[in-house]
Amino acid sequence: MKNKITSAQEAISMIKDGDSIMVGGFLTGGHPEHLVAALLNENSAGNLTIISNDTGTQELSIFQLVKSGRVKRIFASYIGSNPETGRLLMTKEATVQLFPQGTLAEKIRAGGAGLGGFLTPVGVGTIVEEDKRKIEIDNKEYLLEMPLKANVALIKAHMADETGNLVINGSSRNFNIVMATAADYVIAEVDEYVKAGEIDPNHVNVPGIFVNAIVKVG
Amino acid sequence: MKNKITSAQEAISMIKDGDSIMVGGFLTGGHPEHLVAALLNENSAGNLTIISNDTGTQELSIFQLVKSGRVKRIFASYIGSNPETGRLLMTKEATVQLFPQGTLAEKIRAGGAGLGGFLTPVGVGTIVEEDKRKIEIDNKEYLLEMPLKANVALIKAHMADETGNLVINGSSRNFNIVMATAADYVIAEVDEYVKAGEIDPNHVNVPGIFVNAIVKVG
Amino acid sequence: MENREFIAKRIAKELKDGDVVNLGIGMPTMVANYIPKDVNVMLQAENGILGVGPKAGEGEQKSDCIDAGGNYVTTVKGTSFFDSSFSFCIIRGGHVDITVLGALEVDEEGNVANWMIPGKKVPGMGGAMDLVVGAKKVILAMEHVNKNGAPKIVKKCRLPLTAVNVARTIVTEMAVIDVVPKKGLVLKEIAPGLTVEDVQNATEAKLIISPDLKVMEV
Amino acid sequence: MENREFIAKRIAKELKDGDVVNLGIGMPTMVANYIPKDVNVMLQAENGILGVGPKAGEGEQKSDCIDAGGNYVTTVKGTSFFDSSFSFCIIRGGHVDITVLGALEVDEEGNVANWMIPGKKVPGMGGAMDLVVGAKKVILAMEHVNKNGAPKIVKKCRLPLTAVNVARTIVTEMAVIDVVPKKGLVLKEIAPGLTVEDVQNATEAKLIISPDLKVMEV
Repeated sequence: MKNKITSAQEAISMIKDGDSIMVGGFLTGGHPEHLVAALLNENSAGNLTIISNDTGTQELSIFQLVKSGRVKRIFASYIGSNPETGRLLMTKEATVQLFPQGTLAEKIRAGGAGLGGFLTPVGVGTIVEEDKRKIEIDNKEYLLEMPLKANVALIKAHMADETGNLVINGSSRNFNIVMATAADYVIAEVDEYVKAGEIDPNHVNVPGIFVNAIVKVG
Repeated sequence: MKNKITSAQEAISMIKDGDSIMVGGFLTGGHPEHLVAALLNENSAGNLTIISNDTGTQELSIFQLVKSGRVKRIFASYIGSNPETGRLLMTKEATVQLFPQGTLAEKIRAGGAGLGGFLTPVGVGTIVEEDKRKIEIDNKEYLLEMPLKANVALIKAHMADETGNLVINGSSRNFNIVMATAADYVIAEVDEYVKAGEIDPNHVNVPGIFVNAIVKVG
Repeated sequence: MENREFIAKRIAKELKDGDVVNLGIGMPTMVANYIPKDVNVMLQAENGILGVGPKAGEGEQKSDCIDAGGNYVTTVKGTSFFDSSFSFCIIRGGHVDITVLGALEVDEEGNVANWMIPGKKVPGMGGAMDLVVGAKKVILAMEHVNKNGAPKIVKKCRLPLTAVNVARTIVTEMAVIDVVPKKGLVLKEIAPGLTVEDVQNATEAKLIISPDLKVMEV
Repeated sequence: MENREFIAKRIAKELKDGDVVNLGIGMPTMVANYIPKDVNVMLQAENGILGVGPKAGEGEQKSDCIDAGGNYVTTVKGTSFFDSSFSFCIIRGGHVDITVLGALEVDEEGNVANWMIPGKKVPGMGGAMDLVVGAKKVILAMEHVNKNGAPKIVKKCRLPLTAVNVARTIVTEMAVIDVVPKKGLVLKEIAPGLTVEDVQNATEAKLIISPDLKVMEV
């Protein structure tokens, strides 16, 4: 069995110019701060796409990353807590595309689940429907939303075992689980690291097959 | 707080002629045998639609139910373990519609999740695509599959608390979780019943808001 | 009594025992403070909690237990946690009974605008679009006129919409107004000391006076 | 050595350390018995297990731990459980490296028929359609000819298809054949004691002989 544990610097080193990166978390909750800090400070890749519910808050490294000019495209839902993302949207220095939160979560799930898209009633009759295909079923309109995948996902969990199985507690699950399924390379920041078999199979939130690298912090 | 605990007979009494009923389980695993037995023996509703991965095995009450003539329509994926379902398909005494297993699970999830449908590559070029809309995206064909809902879901869990929160262990989760989200009235058969607060909020598989009635067995 | 407090108190009376309720950030969150002791509701936070309790005090704050506004919260007996994808199955799937949200504008058809003002910094829609489309009942908590004294209850929304034809009840410091599909805005209650004319003068849309017109009580 | 054992043994050599593998019911399940000790694979059961262990003996059988064939199984260190919806995210989403399935027919284009014979009792497709579409590599475990001696490797499938253009490797008691898209069937290995002519005579489709043709070793 391949040892997945590594340093943040080493794990992050595989991010290259032009990569798309999913960042888990909801505001500060379940946000992989150490991994984003490593991306900010130990990696110089540019032209990045960031996929994140909210692009974090001003106190987090992701604020500096968005500000650095290395991010050219952002997919998010709520950006009120990161004024830098709002600034990029206004100035068009980066492409910032906003989605209803449930649509964003579902797009990422669809990417990981091999679906070609899904129909949602959310966004019909609003600017969210711009450039999207509308499909009518039984006289009700739906938007066809496409799956979303990424090169890398940076996620946060409470605990990992040697096989990469993750446990994520409470409200920190948020986008971390779906993102783990939708990226080619998944790096998990964890507080605890245990031997294989120490996590009850009923309590695994992300099966280890989805996790490529584990970074223990704290 | 409304007391959800009741008897199988009482819970099942709300099933009426023409109802659609989801039955959780995968073969014998996670199958709500006591609830189906009550439906078979304590309720005479006919013209039923049964939605089940496999319509169980010959040892289960669902075999007798399918045989009783009360079931007019079946949605399933694998029916090799219930020869009576196979017989109904051959004789056309009932409408038996088969779906790829992942498609069936996803249709039920979509029903519970308020989606208008989803695109799957599974079934393209096979008889599964008959009468279905095909949508091409980036030169790849997908089938548009519709959501599936039901009047009642009969599901099996290991444990319930007073609020209806359910814990389902191991391979018994299968269709029980998605079905709990996709029916108007959900009846859960459980082995253990505990006070509110005794289940770790991290270990709840079905939030109590989805569960209308709890039947403790054994 | 301050307007916001008055509005929140009045809305609290709309909640029924057993309701699943999602409260938006700001004034809607205040509703939780006024729910009668004998009314048990399950508060949902779209970042993944069902059963949100009061704000966490010093020493009980946990990074794995924040609400959708990023505040540390406690849990109740019967709480469950889940990820964003499941959270929006709950929301979009119609499993939330009531959502309370603020609004910039609402019109005669129940169209709601609450997420962006062209030319101003855009915070993003977050979960608002999913909530207003998915919840069984949408209650708007809003001041009757804007900072400049202009009506926010209008004939036709001018701001970018959050959703079409979704608002059911509007509660302001002046009135309670129901949105009746294909009929219009029905004035149900007016605040103590106000006349129907006062309310109509502060409202751009034409109000239909309910035959049961009452005085608002909180 | 019996044909089925020979085929299962040969297929076991295709599995690499770290692979996620789903084995169909019947002959494919036998592959698990021959995986080399130094090759660690994670066996997936589509009813909701990742990390299926050997069959459960007397006294260790648990109703919450059955495989997709309904057999009581054990788990390994690092096992995780999940529901059907997530299980098929794994399968359809391309997270299974190899699936091994039986087939009634396979043709030059990699089309597979393995789930129904018109006029005979239909067991249903179960998870087979999702598996052959979703898995990164599809290996067919099949006897070279049917009970009547007729070839099962044909120019064009005549039976209802399971999926179009999905088979990548065919292992029979006579040969190992790769399906190369836009090229055809490439004979890579033949069983000891057989000639290329023997294999071609038992095959309806035209075989392209690999320049590296080898003798099958198990």
